[in-house]
Amino acid sequence: MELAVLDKIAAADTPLHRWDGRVKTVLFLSAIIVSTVLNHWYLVAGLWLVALASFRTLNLTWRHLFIRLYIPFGIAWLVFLSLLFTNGSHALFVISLRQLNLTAYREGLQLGFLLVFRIMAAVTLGSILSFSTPMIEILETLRLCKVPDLIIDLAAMMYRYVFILTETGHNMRRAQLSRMGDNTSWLRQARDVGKVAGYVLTKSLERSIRIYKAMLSRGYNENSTGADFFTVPVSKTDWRIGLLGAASLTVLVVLNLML
Amino acid sequence: MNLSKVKKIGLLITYVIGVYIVFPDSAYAMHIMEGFLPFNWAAFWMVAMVPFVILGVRSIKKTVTLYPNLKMLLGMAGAFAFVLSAMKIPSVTGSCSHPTGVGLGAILFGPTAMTVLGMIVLIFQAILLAHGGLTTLGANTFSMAIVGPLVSYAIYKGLKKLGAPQWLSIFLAAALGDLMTYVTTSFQLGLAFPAATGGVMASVIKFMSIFAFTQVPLAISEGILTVMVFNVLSVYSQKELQVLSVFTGKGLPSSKQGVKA
Amino acid sequence: MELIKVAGVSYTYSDGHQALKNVSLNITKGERIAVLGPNGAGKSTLFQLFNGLLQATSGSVTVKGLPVCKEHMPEIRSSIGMVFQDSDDQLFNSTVRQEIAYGLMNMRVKGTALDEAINWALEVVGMQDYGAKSPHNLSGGEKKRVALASVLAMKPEVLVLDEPTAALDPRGVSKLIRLLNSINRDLGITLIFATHDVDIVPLLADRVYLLSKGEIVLGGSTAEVFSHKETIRQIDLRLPRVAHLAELLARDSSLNIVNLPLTIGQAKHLLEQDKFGAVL
Amino acid sequence: MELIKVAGVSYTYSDGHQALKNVSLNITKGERIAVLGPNGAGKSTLFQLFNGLLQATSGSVTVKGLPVCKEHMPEIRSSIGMVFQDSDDQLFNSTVRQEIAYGLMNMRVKGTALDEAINWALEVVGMQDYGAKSPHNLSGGEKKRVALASVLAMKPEVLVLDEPTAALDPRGVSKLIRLLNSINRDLGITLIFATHDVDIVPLLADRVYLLSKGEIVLGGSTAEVFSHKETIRQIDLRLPRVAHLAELLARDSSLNIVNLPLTIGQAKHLLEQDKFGAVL
Repeated sequence: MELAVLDKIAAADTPLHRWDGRVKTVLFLSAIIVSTVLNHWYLVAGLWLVALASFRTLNLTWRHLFIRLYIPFGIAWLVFLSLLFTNGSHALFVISLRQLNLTAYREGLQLGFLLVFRIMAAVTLGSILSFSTPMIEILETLRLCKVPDLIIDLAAMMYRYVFILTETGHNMRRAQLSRMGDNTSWLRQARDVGKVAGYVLTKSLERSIRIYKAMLSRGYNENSTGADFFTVPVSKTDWRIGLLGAASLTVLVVLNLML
Repeated sequence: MNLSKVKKIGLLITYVIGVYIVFPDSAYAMHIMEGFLPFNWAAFWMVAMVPFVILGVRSIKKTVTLYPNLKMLLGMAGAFAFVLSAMKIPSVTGSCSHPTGVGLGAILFGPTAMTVLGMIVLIFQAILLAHGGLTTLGANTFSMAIVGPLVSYAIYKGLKKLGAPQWLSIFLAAALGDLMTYVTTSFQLGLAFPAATGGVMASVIKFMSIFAFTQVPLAISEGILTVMVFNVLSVYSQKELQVLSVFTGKGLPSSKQGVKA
Repeated sequence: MELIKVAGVSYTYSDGHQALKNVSLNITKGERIAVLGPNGAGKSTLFQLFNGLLQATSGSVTVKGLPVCKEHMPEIRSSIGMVFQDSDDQLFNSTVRQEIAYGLMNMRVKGTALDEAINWALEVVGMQDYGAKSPHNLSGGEKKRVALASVLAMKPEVLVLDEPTAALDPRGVSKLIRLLNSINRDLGITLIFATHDVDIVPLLADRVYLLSKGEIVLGGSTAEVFSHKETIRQIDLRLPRVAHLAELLARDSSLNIVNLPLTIGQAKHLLEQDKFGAVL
Repeated sequence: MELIKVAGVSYTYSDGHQALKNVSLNITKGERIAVLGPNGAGKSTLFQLFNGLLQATSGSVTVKGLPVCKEHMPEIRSSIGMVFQDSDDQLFNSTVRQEIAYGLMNMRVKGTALDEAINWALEVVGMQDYGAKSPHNLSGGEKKRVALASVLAMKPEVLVLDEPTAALDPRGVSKLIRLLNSINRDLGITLIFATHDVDIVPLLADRVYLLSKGEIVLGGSTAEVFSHKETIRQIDLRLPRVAHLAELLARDSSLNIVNLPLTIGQAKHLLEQDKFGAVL
């Protein structure tokens, strides 16, 4: 999916969008981790259903989610098949293809389901987070979670300029295509793309010098810090929803241990 | 022929065909996806990644205190790395694929700084594009931003010492660095999902043979691309390259001896 | 002969932004066409439809009678020369010669034919002595001319220029306008350009399409379009300064000038005929 | 009071290119100064000397009587607000609010004072509702205004603007001109801007320095500088279009207009006084 599209989606206005970015990010990241902790396929499937339900509140078409799920799903079902036919001792059924007999096992089926649902749940949760939260809020939340400032600063700066660089790269490639750049061997095309990459990098390095000058002219010094991103505290309602979510996740983990 | 062997071969073929049908964007698919690794393996690789990241952050911090403008330079270069990883390069097979930027980053910034940039790129890919994942961030960072760059860097330095031409050092560093990334990924997958018969190694070999189909052509494309990028840089960004060499010590490509454009 | 025909075209970007709404236009061989509109009106999007860099969401685009689709792409792309707004996006080779050779080589032109085409293109833009230079060390105006040459070398029938005068200084602008007019006149190449610089339009266009928020608001001869003063102001543009002055003069003397002079030349002409002088 | 004094300054880049040759100029509080010259004349280099982004190779630059050197840098940089040509170079923070806070935080402004300064700056440029937006979602004109706000928030005495109207469309240009003039008039902030767009100079400058190939060719009031028609043409610029028209009119009637009208307003005024009408 194009970055600009995602950027626009993340700036929409739904209850989930309005929910405080800090609580939302922490909760969704925890949920993704929980999905890999759960050992029972039906628990993970439940988590996925909840995720799908919250996706509905975003007022997006299923297509948006499908685009993100289809590559993971492709791998997931291959893994599913592989586990189904190789894992376990309780035969379920046998498929005969000429001399080849493929035996499906119950354990394999369960393990396969577990893995497929894990992947689906985790990718869906991650997608909802990125659909409902601007990247910068996620990054700034990570800063609050003690991820080193340097990493967040670099990441924020990267995100700020990714759009411009993409645009430049696209334009250059378009200029090549409009002079029939696709009417040649793959080797020359690979070189053409390499040149585009080279110029985009050159331009970005030059821009970095101009940005540094702009910073200096506004009094940059070694102690310079940026302003805090979050200026208002998390509202009580947002906290409560967050706690509710966290409690549900805990219940899932406890159930997983008990069953 | 042994029945289980036939079965395995059959599965392998299904796999390869499956991979080809489902993923034209093979490079993306080759990151380990969200939710794929069981919790303990995800955690293991996360923990394994941390010391390298700390090392990277420290080394960048040290350099940035001395040369404050380098922070902006790294930020822009990082943005470029992300854009690069979303670029389509034509490959031998006729399809398009995405470069990893492993070799380029390692030669430009050195393996330590590249760890940090690579990790951020992986976070972006996970959140923004749903490629790779946050739970598998440790494993992916380990293969793409630690092992890959280290191998690339070692090959680049080694070949230069042996007096190989500039373009060949860059080409091999990028191509082999790219391949090593996927060999590492195969090991990570093999460890997490040992085969029922034959254990970890059988599984590793299975994963590696899948990757061989898609990654060898991609590695060659990436090698060519990286050489082209350095050609452009060595002509137009001499100054910036000199500044960047702070990260890697001396020995940056400065002469115009790449493959002819 | 109808060179480019755009019929009822809409284009929506994948982020949902509708950049073009039901746009129709016809361009005949040899014309000089301006697509005039403020930033964000959809000018660049429209131009990318001409040679298939973008595919219309609905409606049809045909070039020389051929629908713009994959199978006709080589034919279409060699007939339509695109000059991008930022020359730096267009120039990616290490020398001016290589830059100009790029398109030709993709058309499988080789040997002496290649050399001749390159030399010819360099001559047309007056850059004969720059062949061995690196495009990146040239001035803005020179870069623009190299970009032009790199496209001209492919002997296109149409030149499509996006904001050709952006970032050029006054001398660069007037040199470029002269060059483009001579390319149109002497080589018979059709010109289509997008701009928000109203002052250059009368100097470089026979016909104008006014584009605002993705829609064609007006189309017609340059004089005709600029006579719709209110419409032009409504879409955040203005009249050429000379026309604005003439308008004020006319208003103050409460007389009506049917055709506002758009260029200094026209104003002078009017004065010589004493039509304008009489107004005062 | 002399705000900026440049005396006999030369600047040579490390590649040997001499960008400025023996340049001298004085800028007094409250003035509106244009530095007019073609591309490559040395305008951007000159501006970078004002706040020490570059150090003069020879000659001296003083700001409020302080020589531009390391120890006075904080004082000088907070007095001189630089607005860069490409807003994307200037807006490197993730949100508009953070962008405007950046300079203030470097000046150790905190808490409610910080909030107030940010809100004030946003209000001046009319972007109150944009605080939480990312710069990459803004249009060209909006970016320019945020860049202005980010500098204004630091309450500078001078605004130094490099090609402020570049890439803006007509409406963007006229909005910016109005904004800059009100900043000068209401807040008493001195304006210095570089441009090659002669048509905006009369609207935005009291005094003009003409720069060509690194040298100041002319300096004086806007009317005075534009009366040196030949010099202006020699350095590859031109007169504002209105002035050019008036010149042609005057020439044809072989009469002499002492002060050419530079703006449409002036032309109209002249006409009302019948001075210009008499010429015809």
